[in-house]
Amino acid sequence: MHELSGAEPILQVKNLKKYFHTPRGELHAVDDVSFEIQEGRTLGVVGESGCGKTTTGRAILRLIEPTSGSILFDGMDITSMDKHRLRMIREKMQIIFQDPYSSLDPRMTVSGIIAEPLIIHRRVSGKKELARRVQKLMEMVELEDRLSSAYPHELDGGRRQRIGIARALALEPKFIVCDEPVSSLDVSVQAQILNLMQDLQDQLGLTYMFVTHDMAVVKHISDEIAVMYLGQIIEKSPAKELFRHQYHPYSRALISAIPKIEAAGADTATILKGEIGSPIEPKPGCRFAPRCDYCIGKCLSENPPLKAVGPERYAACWRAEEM
Amino acid sequence: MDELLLSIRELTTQYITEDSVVHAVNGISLELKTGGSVGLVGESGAGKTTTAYSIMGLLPKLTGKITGGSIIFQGKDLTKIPEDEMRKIRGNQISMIFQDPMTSLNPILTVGDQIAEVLEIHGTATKEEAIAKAGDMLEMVGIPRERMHEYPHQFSGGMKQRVIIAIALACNPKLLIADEPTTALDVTIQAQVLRMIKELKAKLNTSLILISHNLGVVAQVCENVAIMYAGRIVEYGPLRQVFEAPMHPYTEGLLNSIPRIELDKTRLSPIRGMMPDPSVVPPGCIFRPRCPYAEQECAVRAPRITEKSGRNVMCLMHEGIIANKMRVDHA
Amino acid sequence: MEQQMTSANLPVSGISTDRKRKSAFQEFWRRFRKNKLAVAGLAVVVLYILMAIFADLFYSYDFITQNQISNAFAKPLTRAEVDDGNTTVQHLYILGADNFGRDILGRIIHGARVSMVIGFTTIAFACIVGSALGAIAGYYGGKIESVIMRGTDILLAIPNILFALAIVAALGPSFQNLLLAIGITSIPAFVRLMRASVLTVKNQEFVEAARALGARDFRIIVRHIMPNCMAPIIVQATLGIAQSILSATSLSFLGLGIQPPSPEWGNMLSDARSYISYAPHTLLFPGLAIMTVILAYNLIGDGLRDALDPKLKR
Amino acid sequence: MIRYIARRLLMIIPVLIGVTFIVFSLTYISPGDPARMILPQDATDADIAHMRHLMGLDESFLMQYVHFLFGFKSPSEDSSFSYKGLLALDLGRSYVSNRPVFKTILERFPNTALLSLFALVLSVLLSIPAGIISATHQYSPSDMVVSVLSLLGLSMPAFWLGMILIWIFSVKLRIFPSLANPNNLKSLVLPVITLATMNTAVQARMTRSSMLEIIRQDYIRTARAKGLDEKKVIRKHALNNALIPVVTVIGLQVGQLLVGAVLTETVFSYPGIGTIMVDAIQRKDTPQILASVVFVAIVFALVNLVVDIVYAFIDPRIKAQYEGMTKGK
Repeated sequence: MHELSGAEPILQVKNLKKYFHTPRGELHAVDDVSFEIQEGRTLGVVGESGCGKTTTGRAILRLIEPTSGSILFDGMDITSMDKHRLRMIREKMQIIFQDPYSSLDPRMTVSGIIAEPLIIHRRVSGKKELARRVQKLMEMVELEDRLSSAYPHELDGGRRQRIGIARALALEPKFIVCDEPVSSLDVSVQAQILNLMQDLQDQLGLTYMFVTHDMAVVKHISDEIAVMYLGQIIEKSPAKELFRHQYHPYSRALISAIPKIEAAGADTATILKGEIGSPIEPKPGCRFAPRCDYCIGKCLSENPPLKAVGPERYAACWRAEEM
Repeated sequence: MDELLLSIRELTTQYITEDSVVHAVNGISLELKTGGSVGLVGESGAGKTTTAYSIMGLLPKLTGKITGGSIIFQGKDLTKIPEDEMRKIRGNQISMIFQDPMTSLNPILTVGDQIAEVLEIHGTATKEEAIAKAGDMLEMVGIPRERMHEYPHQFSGGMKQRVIIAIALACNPKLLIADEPTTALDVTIQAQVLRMIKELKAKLNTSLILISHNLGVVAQVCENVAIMYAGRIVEYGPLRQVFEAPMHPYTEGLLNSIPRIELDKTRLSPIRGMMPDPSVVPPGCIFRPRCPYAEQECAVRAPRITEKSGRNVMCLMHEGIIANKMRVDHA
Repeated sequence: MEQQMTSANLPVSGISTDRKRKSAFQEFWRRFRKNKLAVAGLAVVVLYILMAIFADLFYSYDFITQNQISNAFAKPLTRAEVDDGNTTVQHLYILGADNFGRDILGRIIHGARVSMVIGFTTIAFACIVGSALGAIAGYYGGKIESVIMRGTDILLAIPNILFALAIVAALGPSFQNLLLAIGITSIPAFVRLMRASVLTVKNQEFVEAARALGARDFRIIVRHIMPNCMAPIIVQATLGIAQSILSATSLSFLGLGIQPPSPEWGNMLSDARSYISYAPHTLLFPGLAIMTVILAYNLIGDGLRDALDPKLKR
Repeated sequence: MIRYIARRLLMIIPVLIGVTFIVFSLTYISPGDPARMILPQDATDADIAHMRHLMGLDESFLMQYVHFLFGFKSPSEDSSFSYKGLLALDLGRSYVSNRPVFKTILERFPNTALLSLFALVLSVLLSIPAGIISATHQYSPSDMVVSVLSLLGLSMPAFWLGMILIWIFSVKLRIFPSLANPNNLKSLVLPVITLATMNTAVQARMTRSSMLEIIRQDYIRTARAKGLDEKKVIRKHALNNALIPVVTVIGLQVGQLLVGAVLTETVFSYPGIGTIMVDAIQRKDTPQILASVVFVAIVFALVNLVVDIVYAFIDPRIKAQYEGMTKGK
């Protein structure tokens, strides 16, 4: 229905919150996050550990129940769906996991793993068709046919990640959450998988939400990037733009901290003081304030909202314009 | 100070198990001057960590074995000296930092005790002095000395790695081996730790072997770089030269594989195929099956180390046996 | 509905060749076989099972429960006349005779039947009940988990044989009550183990992946969680059988298990206790029988643990 | 720390209630009628009904459980039918000896405690060094010896071992007496060995596997990288960590010791709580059985409480986990 209008977002996330109860208090893993993704595009979600990027991804698929907020997929509100309708919608939304070692059932064969979604959703009516579909999927992710009866532990990380991708693609989804899909792979294999993912996006018109901590990877694969810090999006920008100029001091520090090959020996990193704070019952004010060199009085009392600071650019900082 | 501190010659290390022999390190040679630094770069299974363990004498007792070559450290061959003597060097003259700070500290001893311990072992201090010095070390790595009475679980990952660095540097070692010291850390914490390592290295005039799969990290810290592939150093030279104009097809492939923030690439050019099985050693060049420039000769003749304008490379193209098809300006 | 049936019955691994599926077992067997002691243990257990099944072929039940007072305490390898119904026949007491002149080897062989039945039935019961409870507790968590785990804590708070003792004391000593007592006391170990492994497996990403694919709870538990939790359960079941046999013989020894004149190893030892000084063979052989079978199960358990340990894989 | 102990104490209360409830239920459903047992063979139904009333047996199940916990005042003048309840350590009198059941238990318990304590000390002294040697010399002959011996120990029924020891050392060699009593230390040697064998085996295996696990940890590698010699690596870094799970096992082993004591005491005719129990069961002396099982369960629960507290002292992570929890509130 929406395929014709490219401007229509396929996914809209509004005021998403996910709090966990811990013995030490309420943990604000995701705290009021809103964004949308256009069909066929890639949103990169980047941040350091504990920033809530993974939780956001899982909450969108309701693998974790959101505390509040709404998630609209193709115009349908996922947050209020019952179990039955949720199972239906999962044909359209899938996930690829970080660890190709733990995301595949060690007691199933490669073909068994890829066939499972087709069986769950009764997409095929016989063994022959199932075999044919599995074979086609394996072809799609460039997995050798002879591996169909192998077990995951017999394969390397790259091939395992291909299985995970094939499994996610089996139901022909429109949208895929990619949770650090290349982080545990060696660089040469990582490049192979990134290329594969880009090819599949072009062929199948997929929409990606690409969650990662790797700035270079996120820049490479995304159209748009959201930077998260302690449960909130603090800057959102078209990918290439973000690396030219940052409106939020955290994004700036993050990008400057990436060790670059070109600048060998020349240490240009802006070193942030301290470490990431605790997401448990955060204090009022900007969450980044305690580490921020630009911190002013207002930062300690009021949390800045994410607001437009330029064309297609958003930042959550009281002093964004000065940056 | 330009004297030679460490000289590894034709080092070969194997893991021998019931079922197979894993050729982890296959005759590597490497030299390091006092105060110098070298980065060991490669993908998993390249033999980087095994090289470090061979130097430290920490190979697993039952399986790991140095089967050839020598490691000359300050005139002594570490592969020949008895364990007692090696123990006096370990932690004292050669120290090591490990990849995972979360598990590398003893959970039931305070961090102060763990730093003081290394000082006591090497007889540089009495108990009281050791504890006082442990506090100094903590301060040196940017942790308040009051925290020396706390246990590891009270520290974050970045802080633990600082404690481990404090342990490693407590005896002012001549050589520090850092094995993926920042891989488990976040980018901003990585930047803190890398800068600290660099500063302390300069201050204490320590030589450094930095092991990493991250080319950027090595680029930040090291003067020289050794690119490892399947237990061999396939290319060695001054870091900038190697990264700007790689001579070995693997180095080139590696540089082309990584997405870089400085370049607006829309597509990566990965190395095809996989790392070979380390328990099988085929004849010829080990990189041949994945090499875009390979010729028939590469399957039968093993390349030797060729020295060219201060750089070493292990490829038949540079021995003049096959034509050099690499463009120098890869980027 | 029909559509549902056909696709639900479709085996996931239908595509994979049987050759490969067999190889998973072969892989396990290859690892298990390396452990010579475990293989020896397996051989001993098989021997005992055969003995239990074919006990009547060697000695009739009547014969080994019938008193032959004249041959009391016959030494091993004694040949003596025994009363077989109406006639007297020559009989070789291979392991000697007990205080009633009954053939010790015969009683040991028939005793194997009792012990094997106890071992298998109690553990089968405990394993099914305990694993199911453990799986539910681990998978669903919350209140159900608290109830199950508190119940387990209570059962664990009474040392196991003591609890069995209390059950038998309350219900009276009989074979069924013995099975019940040992069965119940064996449950907590399985509950705890299953819960712990379910908790580990549940948080693995492949379970989350199945959920993301829209799989129902039942499918997730049966297809993904259970198969990955079986290794420790199998090991525990093996060791549990050893424990169960030991408990049964202990209770019988105390006069609270199998009642005389049924041939049971614990019983035999209980009788032998009064004659330690002049008929040590009545003490020695039944004890050896218990020890070998328990040792065998322990060896198999250790072997299974090593062969199934995922940490040792790759 | 005090809060932690208080919390642990609170946590054992529901367990104890559950235990007493189960044991009480068991006696409640047991087929024998205590009233009939006390009265002579020719008692009439009316006599029995009256006696049931006097003993409080005609009341509801729940009421009887309440009596069991908090005491029962018999309508009879004969005070022997009244008792103050479990909380006052009074569950009435034995049907057989007519003595207060807990009096007998408290008299005999020190004997069992003595035997168990000796066995515990012996097994700890043997098993921990054996387990360490075995683990640090994996696949060596000493490892083989320890492994084989511990497997044998694990497989030997205690009562059989006890009798074999009697046969060898009392009957054949005449070194130790075959009957044991708490006033003669020499007579305790055989029962202590009998009782300690299984525990030693279990603990040695546990220490070995725990040690092997710890030796593979990263922080052991850190310790070696410091230049520490192997002995110190084991003593200072590996051992303490490896003993944490072993301590738990020792706690659980106390339960096994109490069970083992039943068998061992029977074999050596030792006047402990085990023989009380066996006698009581054989004579269907319900109050005595009930009291003994509940008593042992309480002792077991308290021992495990102590173990948990010790645990928190050895492992700072556990202490912190708890302190973190209270801080948040």
